[in-house]
Amino acid sequence: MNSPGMTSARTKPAPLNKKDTRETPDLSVEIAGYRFKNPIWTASGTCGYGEELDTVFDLNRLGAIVTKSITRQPRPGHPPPRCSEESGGMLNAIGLANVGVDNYIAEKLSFLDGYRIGVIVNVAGFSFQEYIEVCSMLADCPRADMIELNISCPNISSGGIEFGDNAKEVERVVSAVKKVFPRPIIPKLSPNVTDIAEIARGAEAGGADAISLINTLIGMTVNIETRRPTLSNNRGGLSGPAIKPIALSMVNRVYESVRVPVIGIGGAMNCRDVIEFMLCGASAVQLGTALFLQPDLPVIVERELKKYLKKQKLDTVTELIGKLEKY
Amino acid sequence: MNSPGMTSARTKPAPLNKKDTRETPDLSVEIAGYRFKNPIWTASGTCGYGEELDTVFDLNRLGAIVTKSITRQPRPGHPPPRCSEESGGMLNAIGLANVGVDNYIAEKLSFLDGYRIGVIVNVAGFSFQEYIEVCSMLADCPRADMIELNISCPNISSGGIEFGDNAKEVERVVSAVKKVFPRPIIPKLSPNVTDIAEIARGAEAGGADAISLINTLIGMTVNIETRRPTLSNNRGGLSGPAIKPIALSMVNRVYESVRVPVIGIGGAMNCRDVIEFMLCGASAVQLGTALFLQPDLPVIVERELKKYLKKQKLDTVTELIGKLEKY
Amino acid sequence: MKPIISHEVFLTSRRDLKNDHLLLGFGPFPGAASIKPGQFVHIGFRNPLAFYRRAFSIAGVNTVKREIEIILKVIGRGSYQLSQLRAGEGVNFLGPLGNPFVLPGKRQTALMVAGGVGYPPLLFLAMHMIERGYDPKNIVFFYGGRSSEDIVDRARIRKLGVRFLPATQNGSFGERGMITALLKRFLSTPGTAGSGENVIFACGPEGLLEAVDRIAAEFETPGQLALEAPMPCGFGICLGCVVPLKSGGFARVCKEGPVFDTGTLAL
Amino acid sequence: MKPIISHEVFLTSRRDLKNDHLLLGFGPFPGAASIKPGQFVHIGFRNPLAFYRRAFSIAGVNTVKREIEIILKVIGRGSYQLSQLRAGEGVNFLGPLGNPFVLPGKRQTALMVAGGVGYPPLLFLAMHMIERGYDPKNIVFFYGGRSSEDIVDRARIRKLGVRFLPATQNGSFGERGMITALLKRFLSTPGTAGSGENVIFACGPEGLLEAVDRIAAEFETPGQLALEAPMPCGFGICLGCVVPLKSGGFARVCKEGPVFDTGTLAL
Ligand SMILES: Cc1cc2nc3c(=O)[nH]c(=O)nc-3n(C[C@H](O)[C@H](O)[C@H](O)COP(=O)(O)OP(=O)(O)OC[C@H]3O[C@@H](n4cnc5c(N)ncnc54)[C@H](O)[C@@H]3O)c2cc1C
Ligand SMILES: Cc1cc2nc3c(=O)[nH]c(=O)nc-3n(C[C@H](O)[C@H](O)[C@H](O)COP(=O)(O)OP(=O)(O)OC[C@H]3O[C@@H](n4cnc5c(N)ncnc54)[C@H](O)[C@@H]3O)c2cc1C
Ligand SMILES: Cc1cc2nc3c(=O)[nH]c(=O)nc-3n(C[C@H](O)[C@H](O)[C@H](O)COP(=O)(O)O)c2cc1C
Ligand SMILES: Cc1cc2nc3c(=O)[nH]c(=O)nc-3n(C[C@H](O)[C@H](O)[C@H](O)COP(=O)(O)O)c2cc1C
Ligand code: FES
Ligand code: FES
Repeated sequence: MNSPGMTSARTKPAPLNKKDTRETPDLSVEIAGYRFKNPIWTASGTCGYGEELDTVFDLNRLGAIVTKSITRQPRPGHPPPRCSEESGGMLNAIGLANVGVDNYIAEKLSFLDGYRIGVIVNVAGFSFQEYIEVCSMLADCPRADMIELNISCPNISSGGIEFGDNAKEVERVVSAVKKVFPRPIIPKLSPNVTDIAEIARGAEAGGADAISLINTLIGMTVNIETRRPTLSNNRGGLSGPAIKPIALSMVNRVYESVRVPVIGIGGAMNCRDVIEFMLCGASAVQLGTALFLQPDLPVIVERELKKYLKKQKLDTVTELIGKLEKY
Repeated sequence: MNSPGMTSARTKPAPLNKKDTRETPDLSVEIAGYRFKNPIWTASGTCGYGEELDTVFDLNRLGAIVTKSITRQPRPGHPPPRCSEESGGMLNAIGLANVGVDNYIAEKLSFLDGYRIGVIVNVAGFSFQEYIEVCSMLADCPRADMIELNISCPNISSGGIEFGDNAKEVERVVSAVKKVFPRPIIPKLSPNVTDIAEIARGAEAGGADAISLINTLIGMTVNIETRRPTLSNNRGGLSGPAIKPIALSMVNRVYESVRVPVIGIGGAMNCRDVIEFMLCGASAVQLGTALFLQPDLPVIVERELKKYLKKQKLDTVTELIGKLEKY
Repeated sequence: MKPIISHEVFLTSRRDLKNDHLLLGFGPFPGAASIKPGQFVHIGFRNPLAFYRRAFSIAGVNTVKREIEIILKVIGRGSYQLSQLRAGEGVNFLGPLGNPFVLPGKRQTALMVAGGVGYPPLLFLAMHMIERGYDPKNIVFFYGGRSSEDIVDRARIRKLGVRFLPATQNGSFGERGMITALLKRFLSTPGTAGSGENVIFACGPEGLLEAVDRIAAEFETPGQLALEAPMPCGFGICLGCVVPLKSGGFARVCKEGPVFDTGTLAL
Repeated sequence: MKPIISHEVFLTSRRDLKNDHLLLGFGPFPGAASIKPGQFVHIGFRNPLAFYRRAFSIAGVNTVKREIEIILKVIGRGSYQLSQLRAGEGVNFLGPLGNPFVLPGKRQTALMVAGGVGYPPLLFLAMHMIERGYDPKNIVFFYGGRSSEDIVDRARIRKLGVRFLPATQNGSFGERGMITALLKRFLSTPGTAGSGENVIFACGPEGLLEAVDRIAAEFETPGQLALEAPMPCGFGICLGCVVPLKSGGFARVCKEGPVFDTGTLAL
């Protein structure tokens, strides 16, 4: 595996005999046969394609970046207002605005070439065909270390029901893209379901190498002066600290329901939150909305995570994963 | 109908020829053939059986009180910690602590006798039989104007899946209690489902006279020092302003999917929020967690609601219901 | 049921005690005169930094000015926000809430056992008793902390004329060791208890209350414990602040407490 | 890409302008010297009352003291929290962000059109130009509001020596009517425009910007509009602050703006 900053473990995990030369505490985590220098990632749609964030801190400090969802064709996204400020969070209906996979490969992916971080390309689609096309185009891009599959998209051909709402559909789409993309696939689950564990098992059955969750919760608010929704799309996705308890609960459910690694997402605002996610079972944690408020948060979390591990006398961050002591 | 403070409309709505003597703006709303003096209700589990709240403000100011869930037998509830403070809300796992229906009828319901407000008795159960038993015991209590059916309870006999997770189950339990309770039944929906509209249609098919939503969202948080969940029950229900956008979206979905009135619940903290719920389709709004922070909130909302209606030159609060202008 | 007063009050005085402790006065509070030691107020802010209100024991009342005092240690969001209040700024007081301490007989010796920031309700209790003609010599004020820093407000305690028995875990002030060890030694030493029987009043961290509960049983001494618990509502409607009872079931700290008799709780 | 500075700064000065307007100075800000009119800072609080940061146009810089000034009107949570800051208290500045105004030619006449609390970046623009040797007489400062109250900071504007043309909707100060009507009349009156061509710079409510955009087209006058939009991030990563373009698609107000040429936006 030739992506800089990561050690392939397709054949077998890289020999860890250099353990003594590693920093203590060791923040690195292994996911789907790859070693990431730390479990602090950025979430799709909250870090663009990386350029802007790199002006705030050196992206090399990240374990991985998950880039904004891309689709087959460029999409302008929804008209404004696209976002609305809420108690403890925000609603967004950006509308999957993105440059399209061609431009992404030509212009955006190359920007990340020089960085020694994991590059996880988030892919969205409105049909099976679209997912397959985009993923197969990425197959030949070595810098696309993994794909995160955004399945919180309406499946146009099945009447607009979201892919992520149904375990069988999730299994089908995951196994389809597994055939065209040779590296790990991480389906990203929607929280707007009755039984997240069932969906996760569907993803695993389809061949998911890891599972990330949660995407945003469907929400709406109203401007009582104009009587209109606060978003042009009427509904949007709720993110931020408001959803953290929901995310933690779902991460823990999924951790207990599948064998593949889990990536935690949802309202993490500081190092304590990252630790909560890891204790609930996350092998890595994506910072999302928090980046809007504190763009250099990943660097701060890295520093505080080391402090916490030292205080807890733990040598490696992996000792946190799933170590919740339930009642 | 002999409950004080309300006009029965079982036969036909009370003649409204006294309209001119009504206050302007008129806050009264009609739901399931009953007229409530205003749409400001208190939510089950957040106002006890009414006694404590009555020491803060005169309960007669309410449109209705929805009392704490009762079950067949008294329940002590879960051991502490039962609640945890979160960003923009709280988690609770009280564990349906209640005095049991016998004591409820003997001691608690009578306290509300003198009040000219709607009394809605929230009933929970762990089996069909339990719901039916409790509801039929309440049939003979005229002060129990309506029953709100808390279907966010695990159905022990079907392996613990919640009643509220499945439209068919909801239909079954609603139609069963309709047979034993002669007055309106309001199923209270759980938000932890893929398709709230489907559940609502199930409730309507079962004969629901109105539908209330939402109950709390399942969540969990962790104390990173002790590595234990913050609740003895591990998981709990998230309430408060954090969930308001989710609640509004679901209320609006249900409003558009059924013909019976909808009662909005979830994170309403002030008059603006109450108006948002009504614009989304709620005929009444229950104040829940907000009562912990500001116990006299109902009185304040009543005053501000009148002001808003005057400013908007509306004669009656019913003109708000569902008047959202979607994009 | 007694009415719960929800009342806008304003910061009227502020004194920095050491080690991040603050004494804050608020008024006007119409019900001030009827407040009893052990009761608390649940404080709400217009723009709260935290979600819940925050409960504080009443640490004193000025019935003439109709003011209430609280003593707090700055720990997290709620206490920080209080510490940032400026003179004249308002907060909402819900209270007085909870059941007060039951006063001892005039000839009994009151053994007050304070741990850290648990001392304010006991200080109020001592002042209250003395105002009502109790002999300060019949009050023994045990006050424990980790180090000298934790034992604040010493001058006011001494001024009361009570017997002041501090202890710190590192020995930097008073006796070295746990305050409960000192209590135990006191109860074991014949003669020290004064003429009457003893009654224990305790407030402090969980460990302290547990130990006092055990000691009270061991020495067959009646006692009252003032508990703390996270309080979503503070006045009995949420059932969120419960503590398990020895007799089974639970009691609400805010409503059946915060003062409980020793021997009744399953600590 | 230029680095975005995330920097703790402290309140150094505060002046109450009338009608709930405040002038606040913050420092030290290392990059102060290179800041240009039209740019803004995105302000974060340690314990924010609102969820988003809040964006404020830079209203002036003191390059010697390395301080930045903003002018705000107290409206909701964010501006309220700023108004409550005490001298020496810190906030986080993310910035300078956004693209500045493009300065006019020295012989052009700058028609600055300010609506309400849109005046700060234009005031800064005028000061900046004058410092750089522009003739104040070539600056016309249109400043509109509902009533006299809304036209704050008059003394500073007058002191610049620019032509000051205020208008209020109720006629209580300056001309009666919309400021854009005044602009239109100005452009229609032969001779008033001075020797060179005109360039319009506008900042204010949506209606004002729309009107200016139309007027600029009508009089074939180049112009620049400084926009506002709710800004979740302020530096281009969320795509939340977009404005539709005439050419189709959207532009980010925080990144491609906040200054846009007239004629480019689908307002
Ligand atoms: C009846 C009663 C009387 C009190 N009297 C005083 C007093 O006189 N002086 C004083 O300084 N403090 C007192 N406290 C504690 C006080 O309410 C706050 O918990 C304390 O100030 C820390 O809050 P914070 O917001 O600063 O810290 P944070 O750490 O931000 O908040 C405390 C958090 O911990 C939870 N919590 C955990 N354990 C407790 C506990 N034992 N009590 C309350 N909350 C807890 C709270 O729900 C909250 O979420 C009292 C508490 C109660 C219940
Ligand atoms: C580039 C830029 C420059 C600005 N410069 C100034 C300035 O110099 N002086 C000044 O007083 N204000 C300025 N503002 C507006 C300022 O950011 C705040 O919106 C304003 O202070 C009100 O915020 P609040 O929290 O007090 O009010 P609130 O009503 O509590 O919050 C405003 C809310 O409305 C939303 N919103 C709706 N319309 C807008 C809008 N047009 N701009 C921003 N937010 C909006 C916000 O997202 C937020 O949720 C500027 C805004 C931007 C984007
Ligand atoms: C403005 C915005 C845009 C987003 N865009 C995407 C996206 O394109 N694809 C995706 O999978 N998730 C997207 N998300 C969801 C986030 O990646 C994340 O799952 C969610 O916000 C919850 O995490 P948070 O609370 O930490 O933000 C977006 C979120 C926000 C706030
Ligand atoms: C402490 C607590 C206890 C509750 N108990 C019940 C209950 O017994 N039965 C029920 O149907 N809902 C119960 N609820 C849910 C509320 O009635 C309401 O549906 C939910 O809290 C969302 O509204 P809110 O955000 O306004 O609180 C409880 C909520 C809280 C916070
Ligand atoms: S805090 Fe709500 S019952 Fe005690
Ligand atoms: S505010 Fe996020 S892109 Fe402009």
